[in-house]
Amino acid sequence: MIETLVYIFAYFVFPGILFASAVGLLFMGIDRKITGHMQNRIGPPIWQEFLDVGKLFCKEDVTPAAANSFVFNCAPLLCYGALIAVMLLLPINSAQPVLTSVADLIVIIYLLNIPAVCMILAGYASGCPFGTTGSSRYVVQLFGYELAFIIAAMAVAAKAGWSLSLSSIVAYQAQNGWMAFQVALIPAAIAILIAIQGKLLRVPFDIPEAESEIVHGPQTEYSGPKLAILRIAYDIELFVVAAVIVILFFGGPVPHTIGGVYIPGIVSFLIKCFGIVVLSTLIRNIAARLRIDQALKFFWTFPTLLAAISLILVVVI
Amino acid sequence: MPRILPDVLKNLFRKPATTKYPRERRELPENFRGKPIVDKEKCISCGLCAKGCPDGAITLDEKTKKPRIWLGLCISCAWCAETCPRKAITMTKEFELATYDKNKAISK
Amino acid sequence: MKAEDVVKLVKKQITDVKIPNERRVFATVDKKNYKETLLTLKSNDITHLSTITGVDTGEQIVVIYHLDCGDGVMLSLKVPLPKNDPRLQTVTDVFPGAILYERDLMDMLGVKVEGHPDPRRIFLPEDWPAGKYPLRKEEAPKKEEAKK
Amino acid sequence: MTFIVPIGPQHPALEEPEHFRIEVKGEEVVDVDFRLGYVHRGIEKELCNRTYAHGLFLSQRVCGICDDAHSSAFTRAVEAVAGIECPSRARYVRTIGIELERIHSHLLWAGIAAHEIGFTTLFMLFWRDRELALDLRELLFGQRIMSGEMVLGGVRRDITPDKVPKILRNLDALEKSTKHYINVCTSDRTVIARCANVGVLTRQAARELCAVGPTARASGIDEDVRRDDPYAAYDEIPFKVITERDGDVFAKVVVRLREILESIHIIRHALDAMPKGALATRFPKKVAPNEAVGRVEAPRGELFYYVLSNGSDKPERVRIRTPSYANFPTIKPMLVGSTIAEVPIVLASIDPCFSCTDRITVVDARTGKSRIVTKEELRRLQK
Repeated sequence: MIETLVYIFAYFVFPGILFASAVGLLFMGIDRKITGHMQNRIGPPIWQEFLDVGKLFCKEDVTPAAANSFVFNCAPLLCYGALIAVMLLLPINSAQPVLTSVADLIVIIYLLNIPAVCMILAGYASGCPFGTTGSSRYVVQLFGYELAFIIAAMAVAAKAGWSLSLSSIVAYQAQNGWMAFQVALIPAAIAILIAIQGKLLRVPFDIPEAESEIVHGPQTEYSGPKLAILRIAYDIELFVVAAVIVILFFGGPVPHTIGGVYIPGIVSFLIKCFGIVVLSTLIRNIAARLRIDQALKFFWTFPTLLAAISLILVVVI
Repeated sequence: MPRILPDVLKNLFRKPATTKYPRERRELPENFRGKPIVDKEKCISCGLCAKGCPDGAITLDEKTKKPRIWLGLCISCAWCAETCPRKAITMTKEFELATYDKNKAISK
Repeated sequence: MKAEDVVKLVKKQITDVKIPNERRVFATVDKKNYKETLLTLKSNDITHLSTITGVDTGEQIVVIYHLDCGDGVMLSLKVPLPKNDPRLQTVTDVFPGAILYERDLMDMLGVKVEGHPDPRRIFLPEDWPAGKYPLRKEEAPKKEEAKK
Repeated sequence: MTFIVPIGPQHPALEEPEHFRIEVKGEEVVDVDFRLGYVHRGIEKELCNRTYAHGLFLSQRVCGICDDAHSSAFTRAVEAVAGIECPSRARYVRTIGIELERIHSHLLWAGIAAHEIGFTTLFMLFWRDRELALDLRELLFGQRIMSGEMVLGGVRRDITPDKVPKILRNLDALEKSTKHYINVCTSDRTVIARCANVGVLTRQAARELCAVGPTARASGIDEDVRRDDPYAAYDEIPFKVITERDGDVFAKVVVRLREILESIHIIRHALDAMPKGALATRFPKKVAPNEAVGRVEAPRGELFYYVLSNGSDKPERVRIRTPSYANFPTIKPMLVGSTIAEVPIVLASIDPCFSCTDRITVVDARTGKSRIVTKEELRRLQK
């Protein structure tokens, strides 16, 4: 009985819905504030995302006539559910995730792809030309960044003694230093940082949602609560993908004691995630959006090569 | 290394170029053309402004024969202020003229 | 290309030439040979057709071709057309850029331009009554509606 | 199977209403057809219904951005019809007004182009520096955009010496940041990737379709009304006409940014070579029957006015041909063959000003068959 109560608490409050949404929206709010200052303007207050999402929940919920209503309606929910599932499987405050020994790296990578697939389905189901064009671009981009992402993750798994479970990776990093500082894995770290720029649809690669060409891509026809869920899902994805990178490369939730001050695991984890989000914001503000063919060519040459090099280095040495 | 990078990082520590408009106001130069106002005493109701106005926004009041400017039509070109022999019409610095009531949109 | 030698080029076809200043030439050309005039001008590499103006002078419609003949000289060729049946051949084969100005003529003044590649209505809405042409003289502008 | 992607009339990439039907096979644009006329106000008919002085205020409002260009073209045409010569000091003040407007119009376009290719930081920085030019116009003429500076026969407000230091300070800041932006745009790999050899307009096509302004100059056509047919004070101010060769979007960006530097140079020269003298001459009420052509180099290209007077105080016929109207046919050769991603940036590259064009609009259709795609057909195609 206690076990289910702990699970329900974990699902709804701590690493689950409440915590993930709050941190995701907060990170996105800070991201928008930093973008504002980088563009020499004041920028919205940090809690702006909460206000936006709140407003969207009060708006009317419209399903276009031409849309295939079943897929159109349940895509956002599926996307949101998958991300919350990933939150439960990640070792957040200690080396042990909430659902112990159930999931490993492959499941995480698979769950991280569900939001992308949902968005593609939503685009095709929305029946508007912008949606269809946006979805076809998203499919092409999906193949682009996924390759680099998976190879880099495999390199880390190989380095941590061919084990796919996250807790063992965290444990490995606890003994002999962060993965990113291993010489063999530096190219993989760079590759995965570029890959998440594509995964999170950030500017150099926000081609599926190019607002100057196809309005909002797959999300054009969404409004009201459905759009709010999609927004929260996107913000959580921002936090979750940063979390995966921190676990794989930057040591995960390891408590430190710096200068006599004891920093619990969860705080250092959040700081490191925040660092990655800020880095992604910086890249977002210094580049223009690429075309889909240029993006694909870029993804399959530069990051994939780096990731492969580090994989070979790890396997050979 | 993209050449915009130093620019972006410097911006982080620069004072933002934007101001919080309704609370902080920017001071306007002295010959700014905002809402025209009519000084009843100086006006000799010669009607030059009503004839000269490109949009016909100025009509003379029936009884008092003083100009009435309907701000819905006025393009604040300051033509009336220039052609007025007594300089009765002057341009203020007021540019927020939105109202809910059509009758208020008249510069008496 | 000074104003005088532009006039010399097409001396034969044009009548009542006016040169108000050294960079403006106004000339009238007859409906029958306005096309060859344009062809001879084009052969002397005057390729920039600034625009085509239509003027309804009450009893006839004058179509004016404004050509920029290099270093600022502007030749305006006037082609008078009868009011009841204004008809012209297209010049898009000589000046491809004229595809738009001719559609504007057709819409605004009702000048029939034969051989135009795409004689669709240009900016009046599709349901604009066929016979009415806004820039004609008889289309009086609507009265000033009463103000405040 | 080709399907139609409708862009507009309401679309975030377009700051004014116009409707484009892009026929697409996959991502590749097969054909372009656009339908305008959403902001058509019949200004030409209205101008014949107003006196010359009131017509000037209306002609300023043909375009929301280049109002000085329209008023200088209208005044040039009407003064030629009436045979009036405006005093030299007024010509210099007009030149300064026109060049300030060219600066803020080019910066506005550069910001929108940066937004089209997704470079929001550059978009914000361009528009931040545009404020410098707008502050100058507000200081000198009273309002940022609708300066209403020119009147028939001269200028309404003088540029007093106490304003000159502020002007020079803003101009120096503008010059420094424009030079910096030219370096950024020419060196940034993502900008080059998005703009280089995109929407190429060959020199021969530009000459044949009578393109004007920066669009033509980017394809190597060395034409500029300020130098060929000088008006205001351009015959006394030396300046270079900037041309590029390869005619793609990247060349248009560079041409416009370097034209800003030229404009700054012109304003500085005009400021210190400004003669003393009267500001305006009397303009007669009635004008003898005559006709005249007024040509001006607006920020987007050659602006053309033709005025026919009939002796009364109202013009008989006024013909306005705006630069965007001339540049519109060039969209077709530029767009066919490119991809959807390039459509907004190529459309923006000719800096279309639809309020200008719509007073007379333009539709360029595929040659041969002309069909109107009905609503149902569009819907069916989208399935």
